[in-house]
Amino acid sequence: MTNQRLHIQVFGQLSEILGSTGVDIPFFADTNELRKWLLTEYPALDKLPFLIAVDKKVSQTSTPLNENAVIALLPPFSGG
Amino acid sequence: MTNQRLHIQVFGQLSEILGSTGVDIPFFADTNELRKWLLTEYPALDKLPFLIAVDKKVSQTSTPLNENAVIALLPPFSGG
Amino acid sequence: MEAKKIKNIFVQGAISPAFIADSIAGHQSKTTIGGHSIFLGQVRADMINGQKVVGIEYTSYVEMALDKMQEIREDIFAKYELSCAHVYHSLGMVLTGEICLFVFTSAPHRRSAIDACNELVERIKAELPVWGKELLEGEGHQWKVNN
Amino acid sequence: MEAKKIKNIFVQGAISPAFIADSIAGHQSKTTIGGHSIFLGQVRADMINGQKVVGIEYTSYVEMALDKMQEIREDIFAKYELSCAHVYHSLGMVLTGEICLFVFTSAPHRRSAIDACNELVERIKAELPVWGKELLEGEGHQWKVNN
Repeated sequence: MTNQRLHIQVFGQLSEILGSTGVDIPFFADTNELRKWLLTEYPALDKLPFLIAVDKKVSQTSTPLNENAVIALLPPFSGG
Repeated sequence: MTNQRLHIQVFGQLSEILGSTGVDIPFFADTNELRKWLLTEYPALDKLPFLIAVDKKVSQTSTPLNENAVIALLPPFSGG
Repeated sequence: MEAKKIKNIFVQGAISPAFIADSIAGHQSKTTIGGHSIFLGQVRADMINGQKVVGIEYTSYVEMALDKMQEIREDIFAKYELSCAHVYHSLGMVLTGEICLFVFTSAPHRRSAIDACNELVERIKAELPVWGKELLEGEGHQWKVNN
Repeated sequence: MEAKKIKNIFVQGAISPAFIADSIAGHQSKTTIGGHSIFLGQVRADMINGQKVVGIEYTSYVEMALDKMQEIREDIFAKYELSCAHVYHSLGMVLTGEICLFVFTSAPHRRSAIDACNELVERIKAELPVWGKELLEGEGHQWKVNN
């Protein structure tokens, strides 16, 4: 299990904070764990509320993750 | 005073009922009197609610008239 | 803000998509505008007692309509933070599928533009002395009723 | 009614008035339509800390946005009696004064067209994963915030 990794896509202002539009990170079992790790790894994230999408749906509570999950970090939307 | 006449403009469906887009009629002192006379003279008006405009304003209650008043009969509006 | 000069709103016949495009393009130099709201009235081919409507012939008590429109404009500009507002209504014949009413509001923020456009449309239909005569296929007509 | 096929809503760069005119003209053969409601978003030249916005660069999580838009469309068609609904959103650079969002609804009666357009605009702004980067005169940028 420890060989598993997660790939996350990073959008908008978050790509400036993480320095990339996509990062490979250690595996976490759910989005709560993932969020906790991200806030530790990138303290600047604390200033910007963000959503985590799993398989193109916004994770409302904690969503279980697997290695094939399509994960994306979404800053506040500002279309239109 | 009996020489005085009123000229009224007639719009929309009312011009079909009155047979003209403008008619000269006897003088009446206010729009209530005018309305009463019109309903007697043109019984078909009873079927169609209509407004009387005096000097380009809809008469809400009874409006006094004079020979120079610009009077118009307006059937229900259907613009747009 | 708007001058007090009475604006004409009436155009002969249908309002073309090209005219609408020109109106939109004319607002691209106004860079304080953030949103436009547009309403277009289009003539429907309703069936009336088995006969199809082929067009509507519009007439108006023009002098009174323009006075009333001016009053409505002033109310709308007092009530909403607008950059501009334009109204065009057809007179004469408009065929089914053609556009007979074009209401166009612009504002820094969408809420004002949308609410003002909506209120303009409702007031135009309720308060302007304009009449539509629905012409039927073959022959005959019926006077349009707003609701 | 609409097919389930996912429609693209994104266009590269600004939406032109001519494109809008063509969309309107394309609906004149649909003679059951009585009213169209259109919302246009236009890029404002806001001042941000003394620097003027010269344009907005839009990006999106496209696959997710199109799924979400399809969900919104289905909700709107279930809720309102509509003839059709079209949404176009810019990606990439849109200069101030140019149009970045075009929402277009049509219905037999105006109330449905207007309410559906309004609800589409609100949901697009709140729910679509799209981001605007406001580019400032000289240099620098700020990320747009919706409200």
